[in-house]
Amino acid sequence: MSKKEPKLEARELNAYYGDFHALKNISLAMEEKHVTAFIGPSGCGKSTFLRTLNRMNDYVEGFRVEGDVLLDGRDIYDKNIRVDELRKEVGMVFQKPNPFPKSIFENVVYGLKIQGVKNKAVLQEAAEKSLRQAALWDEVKDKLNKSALALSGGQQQRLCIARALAISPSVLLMDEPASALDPISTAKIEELIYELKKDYTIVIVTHNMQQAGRVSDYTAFFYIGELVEFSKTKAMFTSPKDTRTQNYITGRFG
Amino acid sequence: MSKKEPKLEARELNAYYGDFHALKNISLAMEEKHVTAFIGPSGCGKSTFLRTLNRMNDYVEGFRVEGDVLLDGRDIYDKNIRVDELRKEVGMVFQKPNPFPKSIFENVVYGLKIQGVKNKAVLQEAAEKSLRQAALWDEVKDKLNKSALALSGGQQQRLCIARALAISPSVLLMDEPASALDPISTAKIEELIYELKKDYTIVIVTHNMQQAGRVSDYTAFFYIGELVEFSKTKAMFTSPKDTRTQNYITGRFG
Amino acid sequence: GGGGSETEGAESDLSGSIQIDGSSTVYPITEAVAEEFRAEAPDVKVTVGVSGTGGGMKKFTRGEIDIVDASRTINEAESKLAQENGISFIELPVAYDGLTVVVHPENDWVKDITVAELKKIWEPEAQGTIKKWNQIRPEWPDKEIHLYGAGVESGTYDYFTEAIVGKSHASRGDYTASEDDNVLVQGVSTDPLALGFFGYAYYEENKGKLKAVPVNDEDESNGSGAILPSLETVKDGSYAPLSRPLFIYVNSKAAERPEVVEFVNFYLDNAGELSQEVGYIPMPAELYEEQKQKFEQFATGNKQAQ
Amino acid sequence: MTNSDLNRYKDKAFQVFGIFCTFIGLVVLAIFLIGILIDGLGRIDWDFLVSLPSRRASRAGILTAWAGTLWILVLTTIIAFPLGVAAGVYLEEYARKTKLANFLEINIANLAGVPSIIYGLLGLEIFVRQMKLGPSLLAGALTLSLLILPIVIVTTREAIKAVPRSIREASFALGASKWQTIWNQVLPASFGGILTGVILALSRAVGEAAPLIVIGALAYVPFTPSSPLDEFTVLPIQIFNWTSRPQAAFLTNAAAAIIVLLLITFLLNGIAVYLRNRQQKKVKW
Amino acid sequence: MRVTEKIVEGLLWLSAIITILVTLGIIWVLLSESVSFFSEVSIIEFLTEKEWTPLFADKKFGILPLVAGTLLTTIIAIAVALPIGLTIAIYLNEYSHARMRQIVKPMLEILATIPTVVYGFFALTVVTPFLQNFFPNMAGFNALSAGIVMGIMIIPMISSLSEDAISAVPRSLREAAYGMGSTRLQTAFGVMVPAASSGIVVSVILAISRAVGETMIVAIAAGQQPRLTMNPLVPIETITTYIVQVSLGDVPHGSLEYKTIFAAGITLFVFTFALNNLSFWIKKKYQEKYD
Ligand SMILES: Nc1ncnc2c1ncn2[C@@H]1O[C@H](COP(=O)(O)OP(=O)(O)OP(=O)(O)O)[C@@H](O)[C@H]1O
Ligand SMILES: Nc1ncnc2c1ncn2[C@@H]1O[C@H](COP(=O)(O)OP(=O)(O)OP(=O)(O)O)[C@@H](O)[C@H]1O
Ligand SMILES: [Mg+2]
Ligand SMILES: [Mg+2]
Repeated sequence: MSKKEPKLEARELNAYYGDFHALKNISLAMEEKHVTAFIGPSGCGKSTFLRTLNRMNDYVEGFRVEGDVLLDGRDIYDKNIRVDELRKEVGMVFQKPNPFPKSIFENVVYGLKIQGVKNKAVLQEAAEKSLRQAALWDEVKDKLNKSALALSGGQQQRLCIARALAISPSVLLMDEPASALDPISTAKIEELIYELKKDYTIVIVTHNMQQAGRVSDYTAFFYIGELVEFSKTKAMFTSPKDTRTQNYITGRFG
Repeated sequence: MSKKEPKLEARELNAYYGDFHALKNISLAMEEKHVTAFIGPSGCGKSTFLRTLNRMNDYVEGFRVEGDVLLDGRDIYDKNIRVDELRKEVGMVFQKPNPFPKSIFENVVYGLKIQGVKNKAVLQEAAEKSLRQAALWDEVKDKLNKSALALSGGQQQRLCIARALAISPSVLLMDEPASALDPISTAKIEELIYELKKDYTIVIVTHNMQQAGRVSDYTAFFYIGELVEFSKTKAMFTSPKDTRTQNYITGRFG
Repeated sequence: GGGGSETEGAESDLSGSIQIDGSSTVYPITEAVAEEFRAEAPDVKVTVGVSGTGGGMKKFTRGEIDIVDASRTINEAESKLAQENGISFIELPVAYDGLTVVVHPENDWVKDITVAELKKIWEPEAQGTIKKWNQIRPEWPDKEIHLYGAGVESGTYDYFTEAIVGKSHASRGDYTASEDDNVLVQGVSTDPLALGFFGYAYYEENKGKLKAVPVNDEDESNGSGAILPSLETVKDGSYAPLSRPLFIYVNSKAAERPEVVEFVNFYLDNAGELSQEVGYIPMPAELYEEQKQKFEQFATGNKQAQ
Repeated sequence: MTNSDLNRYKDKAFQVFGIFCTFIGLVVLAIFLIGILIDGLGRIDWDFLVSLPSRRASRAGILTAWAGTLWILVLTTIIAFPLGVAAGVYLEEYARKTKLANFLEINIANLAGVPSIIYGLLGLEIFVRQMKLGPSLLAGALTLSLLILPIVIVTTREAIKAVPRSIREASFALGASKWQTIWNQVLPASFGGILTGVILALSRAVGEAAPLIVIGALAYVPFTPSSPLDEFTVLPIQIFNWTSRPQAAFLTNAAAAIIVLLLITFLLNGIAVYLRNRQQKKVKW
Repeated sequence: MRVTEKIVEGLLWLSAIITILVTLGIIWVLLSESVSFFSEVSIIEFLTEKEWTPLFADKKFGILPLVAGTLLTTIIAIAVALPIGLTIAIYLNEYSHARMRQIVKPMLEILATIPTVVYGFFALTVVTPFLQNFFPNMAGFNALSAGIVMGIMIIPMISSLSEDAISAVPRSLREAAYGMGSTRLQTAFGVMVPAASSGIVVSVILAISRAVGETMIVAIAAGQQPRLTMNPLVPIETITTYIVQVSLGDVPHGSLEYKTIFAAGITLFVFTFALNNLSFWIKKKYQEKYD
């Protein structure tokens, strides 16, 4: 594990949905300008953990967190933290594509607009840049004013990625961003992640172990709410310490 | 291509969303008790084609089909065909999990209940069987009466598969059934598909070429509404005839 | 009719507004007067509401309106309230309404009816006991009698019970009531066993569908035998006891304003003609003159009192 | 008969029943409309629209009545729409499942059941007397606003509830504050539903007579209002007044006035339907 | 920014709180007069006496007949409007073409905008004579035709709002149901209606409220005879009718008779309060199944 000051860090984090104990005492540091992947079987709490990192679960009825999450050393669950500012720092892409029922253009520039950016040219430029990054520009450049809902599932998801990129966060949380994408787009996104990590800290949930292997520097393996193992990706994939990790990686699991 | 009478066959099929020509002159035969995979870049019409096979697009405003789809030699777009009967024959699993806002148990037995099955024991047994097939039983057996909406995305999708299996269709259409699943569940589903094809005809849309390679006997490659290539999976993956197919398979595409 | 225009010409410079509210029965007369008054004094804004005598009186006794339309006289509680609020007023009868007793046109047995018989039908004790026509007069048929009448909260009902039963609000309750006389017309005109009562105007307008019953008050001093309601019989007082006066009340403070004085005078000058036009029965001309004098005294008396 | 035949049979039977019910609704509507048109259409002419009330049915017009109705409509919309939507948003987005929210919810449902006449008594006491607005347009509009507030709130909440959580999450994740999310995503996405509710509520307000009579709206007003503090009358009062006259000619007037009242509500509904359809075309999930 | 948020929340809160002020206002207005009413008439008598004759010389103050009348007409109206309205909503959503829905829905909404006076005369002059063919001993004024016509009036409240609720159910759910071989009917009742239940219940509550508060139809067609009965063929009177008639009538204010309308108003208030709590409870129980 890195000795550098981590960008994001969870300390003895516990999370509950009502009585259900979804995350059990997780401590985990995510290094700046690196990619950390979360893997683990379905229902193990990957999404839950990811969502505690930008307080997205604040709005879930009955959800409760104990412990700290530090962004640049500051507790994001502190009272003085402003959630909207936090979310501009920590962008997010969801598991299911969730474009707004607006035009493609409006979707991409939404984050900027609510920050008060009004200059048409600036917005236009930002939109093009993010759409290019998300490998969507060529497909939609002629219909930027069409509804985003008429896009296919894969196109929608790439739009959501473009949207998150448009506000230039320093951390990007991705919850299986490629699960609805075809291999070509997926490869592009992976490339993009590779490009982005030069400047950004990225946390990605994935089911695709190959993907985790390709894109991530560190991998965390979760199992029923616990963090079983966390190490350099290569190390984990070649010599997992925990037998559960090993079983999972080799597909002998369950 | 097989010489046997195909289970499902599309003949010169064209489909339109309003003015948009989504499927162009597709002819394709799906062999009984085999797995046919549809691959192709996002937005190429895989889902659209799959949905014409059980007339799921009937309810999309402005959608229009020309040409024939034959199930056991009978045109499913014939006036005398009963859509509900057709759908019991041709089951479906969707891209996004869509459980009913009911209990897990009610979800699984929904198909049987609407067919008039009332016997508790029969329903119970069917539910357990399908849930086991979908590799979900162990996780939910203690909370069958809880709402299906409280499950994680992956659990929800497996529930949807269980639900489709419960009515024992002869054809099973799957639109990226594993895109929201972790590798373990995915492997189980793939195993299951392998098991099921002894009795069932299966059509699967997938983005995961490895998956197509593992589970399917035949593969169809779609590109912008056209069927570019259709052949035995092994043949296609080793010696694609069309350059577009080749580029796609080797990831050189875009 | 009175064409009171002796003050014409000089008043076109009058302005201001006059607020009137109250009984829906009196409303048509006041509306007609206000309409004609516009030609007289176009800059005076006269508005007329219909919140019922009770509602109108409530506003009147609080000093919220200038004039109240009333289908009954002010009662003690209301007078007291007015007094408490420092409001004095004058009561001016403006026309008559003749309550008409009606039956279905195919009813061939009822030729006339006496007040005593009406009392027997309508008094509280009749509830549940008087159910058949032949209980009233033996020669009438052994058939059910169906009763229709004004709603118990209306001035019409108030007056009818007073006149027939002898005590206001004393009557049986098992009859079909409606605030809307058109509904009663509809009821009686479709029910061969019906007997009902309502305002004369509604009978006038629906003569074809109804049959009015002559009423005999067994008092020779005001016309003998059973008498049908008509302009003449009401006006000369022989249609008794079922004709009732309608009133307006004027607030003394309002009566200090020239436009109100002018309006009330105009009202009394024209009420005779206009009330007949809208279906009511005018008072004799002398009575209107009398009211005018009374009002003048009231208005000037008020001024002097200040 | 197999089970599936039975199901199909039931399905068809319900379809027939559905057509039948829709048909009943439309037939009853047609009966009303045709009846009213036959009675009143011949009476409508320019003079009828621009004349003042009169004792003579043939000379009476509805100028002051429809002018008052339009005033009331506009004022009520201005008051009830923002108030109702704001309260709906508060309950759905800010106060979910708190004790206060529960109490408010029951309270609002109760208010929806309070008969309009009681709102009239309330308006008379509060707006006319305590606030000294007199029987003015403003007092009337405030009274009707309170009357339709519960409907606006309840339907706003339902419309907001229908916006998927994923849309909200997407907005939050982009750094939008709660209010920005509501303003930019939730309200636009639920606008169609909110509009339906508001229109239904307004069309109720536009037909109310009783509470306005109680607050002192008048029957005979010989001038059109020029400010919210003027006295007024409205079409329903005029209609109510005319239907209780003995002369049949006034019933014709009433029918004609009903036609005008319906036209106003049609216009209103037309606008709403147009907006709603445009909305539904844009939003689909 | 944060200040804006707080201000906005404050304003929204205020808007919501206004509804409480309205309730307090209503209670205050009603109590101010009914307190002195109940000092003259005991609550026991009010609740148990079986006759309501406050305007007669022989006064009896039993609210039950008015409550019975209100219940009766409301039940009849809902019995008409709920099946028809819900059927229309489902038919339009599941069976008919989008075009038809777009035309029919606003047309039906017109039904709710026709002045209630018109409905009243329709009940009296068309529905009652028609029903008398089937019930020869039906009175000319009765609860049945008033209730039926009231039901027709509130059909669009149920059909429109329920249709909105049903069409807000995600399309994926409908597809899931069809994908399992459901007929349209099974999709509608097995999936869509339960998923839209809260919206449907709301529409029904609104419809009930409208029926309870409706005045003119009953005033014209039901006969204004307070009577403790559940027989729909005889004349009755509802609480609202009574209140309107008295408050617009010639009864002197300040009198005991006048105060009865406030007592009746309080009763209605309590009545709707009970009804609402009941439907709340039903709604909660119903939703638990799906949460
Ligand atoms: N809103 C909720 N209320 C209650 N329980 C929940 C909720 N969301 C998730 N859970 C439960 O919390 C656990 C972790 O869920 P989570 O979505 O984090 O899993 P995951 O690892 O992301 O799974 P997947 O790979 O299937 O998306 C699961 O058991 C799930 O059932
Ligand atoms: N309801 C619709 N209305 C209009 N166009 C549609 C609709 N659904 C899909 N399309 C268009 O039809 C084309 C084919 O879409 P389809 O969903 O079949 O693609 P796909 O191959 O399944 O893509 P993905 O892999 O992203 O799911 C796309 O261009 C899409 O934009
Ligand atoms: Mg997840
Ligand atoms: Mg697809």
